[in-house]
Amino acid sequence: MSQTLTEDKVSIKTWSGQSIPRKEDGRLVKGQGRFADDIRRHHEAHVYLLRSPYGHARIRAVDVSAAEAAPGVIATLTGAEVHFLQKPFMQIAPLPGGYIEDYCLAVDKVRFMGEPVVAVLAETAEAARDAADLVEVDYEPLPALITGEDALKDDGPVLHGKVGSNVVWHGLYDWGSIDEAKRKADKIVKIDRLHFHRFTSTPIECNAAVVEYYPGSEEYTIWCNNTMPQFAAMFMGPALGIPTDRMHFITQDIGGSFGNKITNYVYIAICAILAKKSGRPVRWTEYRTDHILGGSHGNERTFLDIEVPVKNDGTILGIDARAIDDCGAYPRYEPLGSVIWSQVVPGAYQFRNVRVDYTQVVTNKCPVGPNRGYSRLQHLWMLERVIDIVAHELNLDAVAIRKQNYIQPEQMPYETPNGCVYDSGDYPRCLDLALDLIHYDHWRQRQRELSGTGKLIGIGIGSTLDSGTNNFGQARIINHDLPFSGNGEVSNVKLDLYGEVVVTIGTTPQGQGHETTAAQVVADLLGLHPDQVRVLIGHDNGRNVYTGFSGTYASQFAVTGLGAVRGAALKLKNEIELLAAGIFGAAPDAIELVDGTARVKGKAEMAIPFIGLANIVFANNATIPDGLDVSLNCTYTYRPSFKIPDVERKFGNLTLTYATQIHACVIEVDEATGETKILEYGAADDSGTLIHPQIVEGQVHGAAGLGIGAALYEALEYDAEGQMISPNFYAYKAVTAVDVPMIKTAAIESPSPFSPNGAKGMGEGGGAPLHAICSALQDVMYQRTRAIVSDSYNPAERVYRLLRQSETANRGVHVIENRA
Amino acid sequence: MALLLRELEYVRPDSLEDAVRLLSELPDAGLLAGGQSLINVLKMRIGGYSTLIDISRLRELKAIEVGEKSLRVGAGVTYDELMHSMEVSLHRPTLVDVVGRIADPQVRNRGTLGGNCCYNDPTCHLPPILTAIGTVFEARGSHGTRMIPASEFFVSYYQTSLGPGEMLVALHVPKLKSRSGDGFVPLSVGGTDVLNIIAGAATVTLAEEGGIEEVVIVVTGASERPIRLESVEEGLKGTAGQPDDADRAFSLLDLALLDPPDDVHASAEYRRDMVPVFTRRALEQAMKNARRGIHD
Amino acid sequence: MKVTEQGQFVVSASPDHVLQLVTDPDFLGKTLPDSKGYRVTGPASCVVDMKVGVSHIKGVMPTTLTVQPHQPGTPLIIRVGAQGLGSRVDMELGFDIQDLGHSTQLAWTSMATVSGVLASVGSGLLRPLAKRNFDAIVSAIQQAIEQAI
Amino acid sequence: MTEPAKSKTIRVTVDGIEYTRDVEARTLLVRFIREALNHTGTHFGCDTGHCGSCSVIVDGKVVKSCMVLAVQADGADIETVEGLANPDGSLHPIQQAFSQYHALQCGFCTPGVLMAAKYLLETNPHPNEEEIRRGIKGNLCRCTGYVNIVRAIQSLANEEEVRV
Repeated sequence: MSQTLTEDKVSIKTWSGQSIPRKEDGRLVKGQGRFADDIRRHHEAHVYLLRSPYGHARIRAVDVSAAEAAPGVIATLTGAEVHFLQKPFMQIAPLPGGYIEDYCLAVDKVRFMGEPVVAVLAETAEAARDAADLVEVDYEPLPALITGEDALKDDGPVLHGKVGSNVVWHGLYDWGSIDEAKRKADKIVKIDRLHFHRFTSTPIECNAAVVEYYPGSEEYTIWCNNTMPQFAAMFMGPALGIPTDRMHFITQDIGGSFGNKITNYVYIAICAILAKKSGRPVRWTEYRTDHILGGSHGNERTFLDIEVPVKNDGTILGIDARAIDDCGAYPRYEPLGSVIWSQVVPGAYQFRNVRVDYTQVVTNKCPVGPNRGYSRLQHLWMLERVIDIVAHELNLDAVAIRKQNYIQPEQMPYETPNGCVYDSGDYPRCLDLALDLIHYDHWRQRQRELSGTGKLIGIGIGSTLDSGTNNFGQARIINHDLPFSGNGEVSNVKLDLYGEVVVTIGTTPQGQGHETTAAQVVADLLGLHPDQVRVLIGHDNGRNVYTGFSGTYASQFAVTGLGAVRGAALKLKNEIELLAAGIFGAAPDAIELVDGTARVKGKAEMAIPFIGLANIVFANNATIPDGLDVSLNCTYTYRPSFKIPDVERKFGNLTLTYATQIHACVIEVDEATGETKILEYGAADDSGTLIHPQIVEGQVHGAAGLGIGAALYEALEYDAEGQMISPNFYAYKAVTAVDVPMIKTAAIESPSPFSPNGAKGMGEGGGAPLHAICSALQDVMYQRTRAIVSDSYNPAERVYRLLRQSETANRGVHVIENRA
Repeated sequence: MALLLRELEYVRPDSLEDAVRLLSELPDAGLLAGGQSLINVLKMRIGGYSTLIDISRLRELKAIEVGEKSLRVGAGVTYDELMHSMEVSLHRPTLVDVVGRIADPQVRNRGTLGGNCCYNDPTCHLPPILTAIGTVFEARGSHGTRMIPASEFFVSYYQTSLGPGEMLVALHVPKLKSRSGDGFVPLSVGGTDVLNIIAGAATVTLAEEGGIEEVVIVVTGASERPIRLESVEEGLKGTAGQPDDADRAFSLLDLALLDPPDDVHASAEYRRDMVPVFTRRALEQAMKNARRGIHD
Repeated sequence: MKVTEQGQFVVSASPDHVLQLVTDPDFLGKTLPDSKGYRVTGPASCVVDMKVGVSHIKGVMPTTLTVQPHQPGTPLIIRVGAQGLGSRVDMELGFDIQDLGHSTQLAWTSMATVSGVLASVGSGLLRPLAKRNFDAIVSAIQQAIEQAI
Repeated sequence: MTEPAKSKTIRVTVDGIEYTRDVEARTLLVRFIREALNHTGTHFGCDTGHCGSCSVIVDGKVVKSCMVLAVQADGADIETVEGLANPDGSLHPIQQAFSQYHALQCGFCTPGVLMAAKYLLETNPHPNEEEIRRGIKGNLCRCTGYVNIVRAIQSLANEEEVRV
């Protein structure tokens, strides 16, 4: 639907900043989206993966003879073959963690339940699964390693023998002087243990791929839903001996990722090997149980021996803690995630002394990967737990202690103890907005009135930062040899032969509305309606522009993606103006672009439609003004102004923008059962300049919904033998429409001084609901047993136990008076 | 698990008689009604049958008839059909409420009463309430029809007393007597009625002066089958059913009766603790409903 | 999912006779209940096609029994491994054989680990069923010993 | 009467078009729709009947097509998301409302949610918020927190006369 605008309308408004209908919606509501499993190729064959029933076992023998003889079977692939055909995937960790060998199928040993052991390729998906039932694998079960803490014990199993221990990576982060802070403090609050549980965002579309090998050019075409394809290429290429430019990744519509689809390259590699082996297009469909068993989990993290020096007035001076991060059986995107928490070291707070002794370990569980709020939410959750516990132990108000310790708006831009720069924001104001949304005063009053009646009301706050646009240079903090620095995105904006403006970007949107917001930006610069701007869908490195970091992750599109689009559109605008100026004999700055035409300002008759300009350059090119060199095909690479961090001090700016998310909630707890009901939920966000407020609000809703689920219902659990006991939606209780309340939102706009358009990356939400709900539960516990909410997952049973914890039990918290 | 089932045979008989005959003649045959549990078992390839006998369209299994003392509800009636049955809402309204809570509209549009009972998963809604209200199950096999009281029908996890070749054809649900009321309160995962950790069900009949004349209290999820809390029932009989009475009666709860499972959703200990909570809530609901009858 | 059980029974036979029976793969193969048949695969091993399950959840799991070399004075260990229904069962059955003069007491322990689909489907619900299966196995062995005497 | 068989010829009407196909007895309706008919608008997001992405309307009743065998749908009239819009391509009011209220992000669960919403409004034209939430509780969405889905359906529920 194209619309002609009057001059007045154009001059008084910009498309950016308006919630126009999304361009994506037309096809998606009609079921015309094209998702990875919708791709069909002539003569395709189907893969089924036989997966390990054990958490940890040696593979003594694999017999595929019966499977290969089964009807319709084309080929099988075993770990023994993979051992010859594949080099281990690159490891991000330095040695000895870097000795870990990760293959696309288990070689010799299985290290998590659900690890693929044998791939069967057959004419139909059913035949492949039928034949997989005939594969015989002789396993020798081994003791399983389930917790991060156990992984560090000397007497337990070692998962990857060559490493010599279960440690992937260890780093001491030490900024300011925590020892001096402890000396200066009036009190030290000690918390024995906090545990951040394992969960995942479970995008409703599971992983899927169709891989076709064309021997003529030795090229692999990969239709898939990987959300960071060049990262996948970087892992797959060297491992499979394929030049990365022979891997043609194509993504179109993607049914959610939340980071989870970044590591599906392991499965794509299986398809690539089979495609070459069989000469057939290979189609792989992952089902939910496969996805929960072997897709990608969020990091589980345990914080031990936390010490918080505080002043009597509630001023927090610093934090000292040990952290053990459990990345599952193979560190696939890890330990890169291990440094990402250091983007938000002090959270929203002013304290400047931080020491975190950080260790990442492997266990017999599914490998982790990026998951909405990746690695920052664990750390931010720990900080928010600390704030509430300190407030309660010192008998201070949970709101007041936050406002007192928050970084104040006049301190922006603010350099954190580790050299990150918070660009802008007003945390106290966001908190006030969030409290207004939940009718804070009313509920505090109600809480007092209900005291002693058996009704339990809790009020909680979660303050988080959504750090966006990541400096990959921080990878060097883990591994000095990693040649990463900075970040970027590229876009091409061209005027096509028929006068259509066409935009390509390297990103892999999964609902964030890139087509719409890119069109808004281009429409504003080129004097068009967004409907007149065509934005090509998805990543296609065989046809479109891309960078090494192209993709959709780490809350960056509004900055990197739109920064690239803006740069390319400005270049095209300049070319159009030059061309029109040449045609009309006017100065370039006398040209204006209105409604698909270029014209001389104030001279309505001196106008040429875009199709006319395109015609001059692409068809009628003898008429081009002399000496003019224009292509109408403009590419721009946006680079944020990052520097390489100081790897020894672990110091430097790791992120470009910091959106704020302050959430607040009111809960009611059923004392008899421990069931939690959310009565009010409010989220105040500051994402800088808003390009499309409705999309931003939608991201806030979504992050809140997932966080509420994680806080109360969703946990990936393993038993002591390494059996996953929540491998499907029966046991992994993804939140439904009746679990999530009507989330209220408010927004302020503190433009980022560092991004081209004042926007900030957002969308991850920093796990704010986990913080807010735990905070509210803590508020409840302090009315009863003073039990500490020490776990991020609080289903009814755990709340029930906390409500019944003996008041004389060790609460795991001690307040030490500092006599020094 | 995947959406890929093992090869199987399918037959859709035209009559109940044929269905019963096929069930006894075919080796390893199973009945497919709504399929809302069975199809998941087939997807997991952890069993199932080599032949499915589709009974979902048999008219004989769809009827709801009103008798003198009870309703005869066909085993093939779907939750959705039951929810919209005037007969059931008039004579045993609690069933309309209970099935209206099961899972979601999609499941209610296909899932059947018979399927729910024959699957007899302890997380199901119907076994406890049907036990509490004294439902009798009508089974048909090659040797004819037999009537099985609920207390004997539900045997253990996933097991009923139906014999080989026997099929559930109808449920005989007693009509609600005057001064009576039912209650059903589950503790479900996330509070959303998809999967019940435990469920309490109760039915009470009050004497004219308002005291408890008859009471049945049932719980599922506390052991391998729906069980009655007989000691509590005894303690309640003849009382006014006031909170003090309930306190006294529940103090008689025989914990030895309980042998709850321990799984990802809840520990055995928590389930045990929740038994008095949810059965009592069910009792209170039943009392409220019974008293409403009196005041009306 | 781990299921452990223990118990004991007394049979009126000599310890040597009992030991001879329970180390005989043919005796074990024909004794196990609910089987569709068995074959002896070696001097100390057999494979039994066990019918397992309940209601809809059911199937046949080929089950390998291997009698471990026995040291006098220590419990006799039989390793059991079953595979099927997307799952595995690994079990160690131990028999401590005590001479009571005119009879023999067998104190038994079973430690079973269920892995795979079955373990994750309904561990809480399947546990009692698994226990019932083990009980059936032990009582079948007890009866078979009595009958063999 | 018919005899047990591994496959069967079925006749179904999908979005107004009648199809006759041979189908294996083991084939789920969702796979029949997607693979045999290549109507890829109907999705699946789980393997246990929880996510509702595969929801279609069979003879007037919304069902999860991963919980029904294709042979069971013999003779049925099936409506999928692909038949919602008008023949001229203009959107159905529910589709319109979903776009207007930003009730979809990635759009993957949307086909199933739309069918559940259509059924809800057909059977209860003026649902309140609680009824809306219960009406779509068989459909998982991981992007929206359900907020805007509920709002979109509310916008239709509040209309005097709902045109569905």
